[in-house]
Amino acid sequence: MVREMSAGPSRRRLAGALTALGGVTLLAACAEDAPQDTWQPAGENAQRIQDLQWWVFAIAGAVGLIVFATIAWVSVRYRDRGQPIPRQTHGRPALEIGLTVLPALILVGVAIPTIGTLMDLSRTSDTECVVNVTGQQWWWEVDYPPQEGCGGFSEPIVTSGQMVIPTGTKVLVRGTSRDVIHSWWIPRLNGKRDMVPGRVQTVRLQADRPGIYAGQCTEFCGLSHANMRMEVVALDPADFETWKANQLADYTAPMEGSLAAAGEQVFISQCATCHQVDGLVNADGVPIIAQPQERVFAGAAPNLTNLTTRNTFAGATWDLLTPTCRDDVWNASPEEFGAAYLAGVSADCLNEVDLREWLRNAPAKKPMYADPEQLGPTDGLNRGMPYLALSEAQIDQIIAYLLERQ
Amino acid sequence: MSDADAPHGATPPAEKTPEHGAPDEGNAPTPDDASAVAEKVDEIPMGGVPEPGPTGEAQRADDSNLLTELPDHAEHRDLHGGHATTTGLSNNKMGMWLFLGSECLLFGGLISTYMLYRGRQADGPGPDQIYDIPFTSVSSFVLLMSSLTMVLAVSSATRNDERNTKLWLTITALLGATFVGGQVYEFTAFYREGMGFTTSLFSSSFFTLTGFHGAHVTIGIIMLMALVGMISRQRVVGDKAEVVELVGLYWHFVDIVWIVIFTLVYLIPA
Amino acid sequence: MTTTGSKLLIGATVMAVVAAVVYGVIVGGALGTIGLSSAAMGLALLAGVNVYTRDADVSSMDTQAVMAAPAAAAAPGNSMWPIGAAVGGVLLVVGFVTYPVMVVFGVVVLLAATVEWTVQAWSERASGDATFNASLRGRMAHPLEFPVLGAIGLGVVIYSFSRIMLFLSQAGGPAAFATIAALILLVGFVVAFRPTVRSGAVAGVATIALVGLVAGGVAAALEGERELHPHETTGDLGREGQCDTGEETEADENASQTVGAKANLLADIVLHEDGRLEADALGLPGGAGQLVVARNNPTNVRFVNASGEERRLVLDLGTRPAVDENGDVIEDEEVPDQRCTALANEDGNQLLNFTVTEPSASGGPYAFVVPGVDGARVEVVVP
Amino acid sequence: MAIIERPVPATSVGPALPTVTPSSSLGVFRRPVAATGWRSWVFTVDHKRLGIMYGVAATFFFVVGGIEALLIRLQLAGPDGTVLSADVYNQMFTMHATSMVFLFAMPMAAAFGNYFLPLQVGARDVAFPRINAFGFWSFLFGAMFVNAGWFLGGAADGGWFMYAPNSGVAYSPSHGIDFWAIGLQITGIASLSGAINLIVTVLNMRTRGMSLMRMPVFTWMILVVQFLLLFAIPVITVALFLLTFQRVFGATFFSVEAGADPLLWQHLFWIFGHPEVYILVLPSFGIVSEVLPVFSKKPLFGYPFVVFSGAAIGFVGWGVWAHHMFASGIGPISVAVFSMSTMAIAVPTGIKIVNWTLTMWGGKLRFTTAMLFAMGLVVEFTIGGLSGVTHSVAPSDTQQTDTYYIVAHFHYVLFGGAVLGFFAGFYYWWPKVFGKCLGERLGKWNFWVMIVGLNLTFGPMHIVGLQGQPRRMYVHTESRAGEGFFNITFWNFAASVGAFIIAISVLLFLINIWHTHRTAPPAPLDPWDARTLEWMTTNPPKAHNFDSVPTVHALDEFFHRKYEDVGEGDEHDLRRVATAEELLAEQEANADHHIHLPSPSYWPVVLAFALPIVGFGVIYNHLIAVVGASIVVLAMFGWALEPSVALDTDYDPPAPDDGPGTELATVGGGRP
Repeated sequence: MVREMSAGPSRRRLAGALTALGGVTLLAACAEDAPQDTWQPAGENAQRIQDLQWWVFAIAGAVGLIVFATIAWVSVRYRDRGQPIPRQTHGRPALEIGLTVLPALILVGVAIPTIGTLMDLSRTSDTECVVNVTGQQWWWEVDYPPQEGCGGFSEPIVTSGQMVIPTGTKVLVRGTSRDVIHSWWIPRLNGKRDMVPGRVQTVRLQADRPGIYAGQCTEFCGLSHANMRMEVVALDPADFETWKANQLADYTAPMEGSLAAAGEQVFISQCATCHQVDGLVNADGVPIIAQPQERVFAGAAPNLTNLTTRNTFAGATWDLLTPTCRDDVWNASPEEFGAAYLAGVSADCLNEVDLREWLRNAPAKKPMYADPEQLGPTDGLNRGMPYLALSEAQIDQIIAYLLERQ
Repeated sequence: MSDADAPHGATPPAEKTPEHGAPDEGNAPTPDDASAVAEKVDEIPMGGVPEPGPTGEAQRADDSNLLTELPDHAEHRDLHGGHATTTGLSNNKMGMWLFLGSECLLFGGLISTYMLYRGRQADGPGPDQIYDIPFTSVSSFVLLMSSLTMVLAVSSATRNDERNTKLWLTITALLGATFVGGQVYEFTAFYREGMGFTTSLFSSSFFTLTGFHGAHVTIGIIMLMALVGMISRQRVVGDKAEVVELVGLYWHFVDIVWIVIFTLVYLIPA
Repeated sequence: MTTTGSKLLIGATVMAVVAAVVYGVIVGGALGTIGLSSAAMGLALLAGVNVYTRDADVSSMDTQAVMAAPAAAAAPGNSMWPIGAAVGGVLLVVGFVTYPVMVVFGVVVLLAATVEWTVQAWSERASGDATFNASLRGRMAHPLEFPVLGAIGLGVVIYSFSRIMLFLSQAGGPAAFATIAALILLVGFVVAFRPTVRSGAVAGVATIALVGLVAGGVAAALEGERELHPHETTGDLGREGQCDTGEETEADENASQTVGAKANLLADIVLHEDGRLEADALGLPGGAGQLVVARNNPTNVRFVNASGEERRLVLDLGTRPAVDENGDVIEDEEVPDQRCTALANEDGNQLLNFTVTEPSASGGPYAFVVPGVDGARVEVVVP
Repeated sequence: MAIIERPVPATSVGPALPTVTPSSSLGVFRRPVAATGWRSWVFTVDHKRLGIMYGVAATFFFVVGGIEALLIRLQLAGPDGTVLSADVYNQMFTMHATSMVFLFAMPMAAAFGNYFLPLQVGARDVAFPRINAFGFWSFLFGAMFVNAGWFLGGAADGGWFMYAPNSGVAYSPSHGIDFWAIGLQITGIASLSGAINLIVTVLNMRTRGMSLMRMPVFTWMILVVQFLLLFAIPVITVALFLLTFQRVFGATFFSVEAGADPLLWQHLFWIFGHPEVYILVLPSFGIVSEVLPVFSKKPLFGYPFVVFSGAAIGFVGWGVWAHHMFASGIGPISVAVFSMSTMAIAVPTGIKIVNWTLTMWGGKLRFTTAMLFAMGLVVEFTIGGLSGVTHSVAPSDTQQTDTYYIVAHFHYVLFGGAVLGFFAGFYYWWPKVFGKCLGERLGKWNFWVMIVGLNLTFGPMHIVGLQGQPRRMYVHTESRAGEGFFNITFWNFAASVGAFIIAISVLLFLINIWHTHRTAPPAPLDPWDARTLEWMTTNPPKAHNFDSVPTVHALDEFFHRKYEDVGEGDEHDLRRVATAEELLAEQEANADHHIHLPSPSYWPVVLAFALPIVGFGVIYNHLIAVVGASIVVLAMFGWALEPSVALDTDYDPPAPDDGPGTELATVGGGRP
């Protein structure tokens, strides 16, 4: 029985070591294009983290290999081959202390650069542009406060899902939350920061090249935690100015008698109570101010003024662009990415399927608290978009109207 | 709902360790019982752990002379007729000390919650508007006095003077009841002055902290009254003086916690 | 061996459980399920007591033995529980007519009387020997009676104590409290150091004191408490729109001057010596004339008063429709919508927690102002 | 309230009366004395029976937690999974974590601790036997209460750490979180009473000669764990009370509208949370430190170092809690401080790994299943420990926290650490507890399948985590999966397959148990040639453990009594001088005569049963809570009035030593 077992452990050691090897070292190889890959920095902050972390992984892998090799060797060398009972040694303090001090020194070596990087990543004095981010149950609101940075903002711009920033500028994201704790994380630009209600948290963000950088809420926040995504779109400063001008352009009502005009009326009757469209006026010319706090527990709903300049909707989880148009934008080379993104959502590029499904029955597509019985504790207020029971015709009209929100 | 203290909250079951040896408490400790000897075993020098080098054999040699004169473990007793323990402290007392240790953490948590939320009274009355310092300092003094009478009770219990033990236990329970009565009055007065449990963060953390302490004092009063009942009906199991001492430990703990709470909550200006 | 009585009760329990499950599953609705399950629990208790006491009744089972057993011979002693049950019943009924609290009291007395009565009836006939019966009853009932009686006694003492204290004036309270405590201590020492005092005397003094305390409590309760008026708070100032008063109001006297909420602040609103009011928010260093606040988002702001005198920070949110006492809106009557902090003395600071629902474009300009310092103004922008 | 069926003095008049045997209900309150049958289990206070019951209950909840894990992995096997809806998925992962941490790992440590601690320190039972029984029953009822959420409107759905404000009533309207909070209060009472019990047992009831530095390492690790429990449980009790007051009585502790700070919950929870994870893993360290020396035929290398590093882990464990909150914005200075302290705690863990390896160095390794599991722990735990070091570096933790990388880390540390340690303990001590050795062949299969399953499930989670997949996502989609070798969907599928392989290995273990009990021969007295005191008893040990408690002269006393070193100078020759049977016979020869063990009692069960009633009342209807509270008071008084060891006069039937008597004394008549 002794003979048969002795072969076992060496195989055991190899299996354990191989998997560990696979797990730790192969990770260092870069992946093609997982959008949220934490090993592909595209900004100065993420680069600093990457510079610090890759060799910590390397050391860990090395130490792991040493330990596994020793155990494998010991289990082969000292297996029971009938030798006499070994000497009952109780330990060698000198060896012990040595093998304690060694890891301690390695850790001190790791600790010093950690503190340096940590302090740099939390500096806010060199901010060139401020963007406010507010998380609520299951989508991100982005607003640009009036400031001199990023080319200067005279009045605030409110958008959701995609945050557009100029490349090369040190952006400071000031984030909070309206209901539960969320977490703002764009892996390729910087580490994550929890957005805690009642607190203001700051995250440094900087993108070197134009492109879309994907991220996702990473602090458990209830039903649709998985469908609460965000993207940061980096544009050259010139493209950024055109984007900004377009956002601040005032409202152009749809042509009389067109499908979009009918859509506008449906929008006013069904959607305007929650969704704000700047410049929308009702029948007697009074500008409509959305009152989301009457229908939504968190007290806010996405601002749809320039919906179709963004290419995602419903918490940046579904695309407004058809898959082909989407790939054109996502895989565009940094040079012509700006133009591809600013083209927005054209009629033929519109992804009718998801948008129509969403307008038909939003809670079915994205789990939200919408059925009336369960709304007792929030005294009747929804958490997320309710079921609106729109007819197909109304949906066509609304889509036509939204297409004009360029 | 009584808070999370283990049944130790009630009269700690006068558990006698099931150590070997006759359980009847009756028999007096044998004269030659040298509990000191039990300690000597522990003082075996650190050499108990054989240094590298000397084989098991050599090490055992120098121990054997120590062990020969140790009486057989079976009739080992400590002084109060309880069972000999390795540290000399009786099991119940060590159990109570450990329980009080964990209670410190409980009150530590509650006090830190209060200190965090003391400034946030939103629309409700603030701490300085609502506290009646003279009254609370008198009630704190009463609780302090109850600790004094508790000490008298424990000393008369060790002297086996049953009459005075019962007397002082009752007096301690009465003073405790006065203190709790004062707290109930204070809570009602605050409620009338517009500070309910859910008025503000300050009020809910204040009521939680002082409410928990009040509950612990009430449990202490019940323990005292039960102890008086059990002594008068000779139903105390195990060593009477030790049970009184345990209740005394609990009572002094509750009193000291109140001193800390009183200074932090009432005296330090918000 | 179970008697018919127990069969009835056990059957009723099973029925109630089944009904609770069926009702719960099919009909749903919390009230019904809880009602039925409470009924099931009550019946189970009764069945248990009955199985335990009724079936132990020697006479009910073993008729042949009963004839000879001395236990059967003992005549049931007199008992006060029938009267107790009657009083409970009366209280219950009267309570329906007068105060509902009487009903609860009646139910409690009724319950206690029935339990005690059952125990007494059973213990009298448990065995032939009276003393053994008494010790049996003691063993069985005391662990429940002593704590309940102790709790009631403690409750009465504490309740009457607090009523007396409420009745006395603000100053009288501590004095009475101290005298009572001193008295208790005095009695303790006297009895301790005079061993000859007969226990009868001590018992007498104790009962007199107790009766006096309870009587005082009842009298104070009937008399009613001294008038305790709720304090005026900064919330009231805001609601009535009188935040603009510069001088001290009742809400300001010795308000706390430190803020524990350093961690979750949107910004510090600093009033400088020269009357400038500035907001410096996290991440936007350097005083700014305006502050951006997210809509519908509860925010904390700290007012730092670095000026010479005592100042109060007021958040002016334009106007809102007036509301009368029972909460319905009075048309076309506008009241200033304000939130304000307590008065902050020199370099004291105050916390202000607020939520803005309307965007600043529509709800009118919002601003932080300081009454008495007209130049001080920080505009609040709500997107 | 033990009703004493005392024979009544013969005062009856008239002829000798026929014996009247009133119904047993009269005696239903008599103190239980049965030594067999279900009563002997329900009312037992014997630390061995309670240890077995803890083990069985913990294994049951291990299977329950395992099934919940399988459902989670089914949902995540492919992109856009439809096995579980979002709500049910949230409940599933919350209850998976709660069952595994609170209802499997802690009670399993209690099972090993309760059973072997008294045996290892040479005591006849724990210090407070009835509190020990109360501990087990309140754990069991608390565990049932936590899981009652499933049947009464949905289980808790806020994650096992239940961050505020998501745990508030507005965001989780079902009663699930109330059941979770109050259930954990009850199991908390169980852990606290267990902690006090075992600390007093270790410190106060060691046999003569057993100084602290001669105690087995398992006893040391359990002692450190109990101190961690003693000071961690009250902190989470405060947190759970604040949460319950907020949800049931409308307090505003965590609601931001009233100006509250949600991070208060995180601080309170993690001050308990981090000592908790050392509570989970240190018992397994103790088991491995017992198993490795026995199968290496060598004493543990550097015993004092292993002991002090265990204590150091316990002590420093209190200073690292905020490394769970690096991303929640507690300010750069505190993040730096906690990053340093987290790195500091890696050093004592390193010492343990080094000492285990050096114990095996130069040994005579016999690869029984227990040894394989122990070596498995050393390897898998090292992987988990090293991945832990990588995110003790705060900046890289902001990239890794709340992703599957962290899930991989703590599964390697908990499954690779605690669970493998428990299995090593099963195979090592099975002959001691049940008298039969578990099958070695099936054991090997069990081990290898588990190692493959473990690595196949949690290995890929490292990759998936670094590809940016957050935790607790009920679905992952193609659009964020990426192509190439590291795409998320492929590795999620691999992890799901691995999960089922682990399930198969657990199944093999259960089959091994069943097979052993049906066919295996009784085990020899000392199957592994062991070294510590618990092996100096019969298999399974007698009710009073030791006939005469041995006096301890050195560390690994049992080994020193079996082997003499006859070599001179520095060459050594260990000669066998005594066999285990001889040592046992010697013990039985001079047995203590008058051993009175603590008697079984009702009150622990009654008191433990009252706690969920109070809990139920707090949630649904406060009247039921009052009923529950009165039962609690009743049980406490009954307990206090009952002596721990039933006096001789207590026994109507002859004392248990003379064989159980069931016949009742007649009522009103002399004793027949």
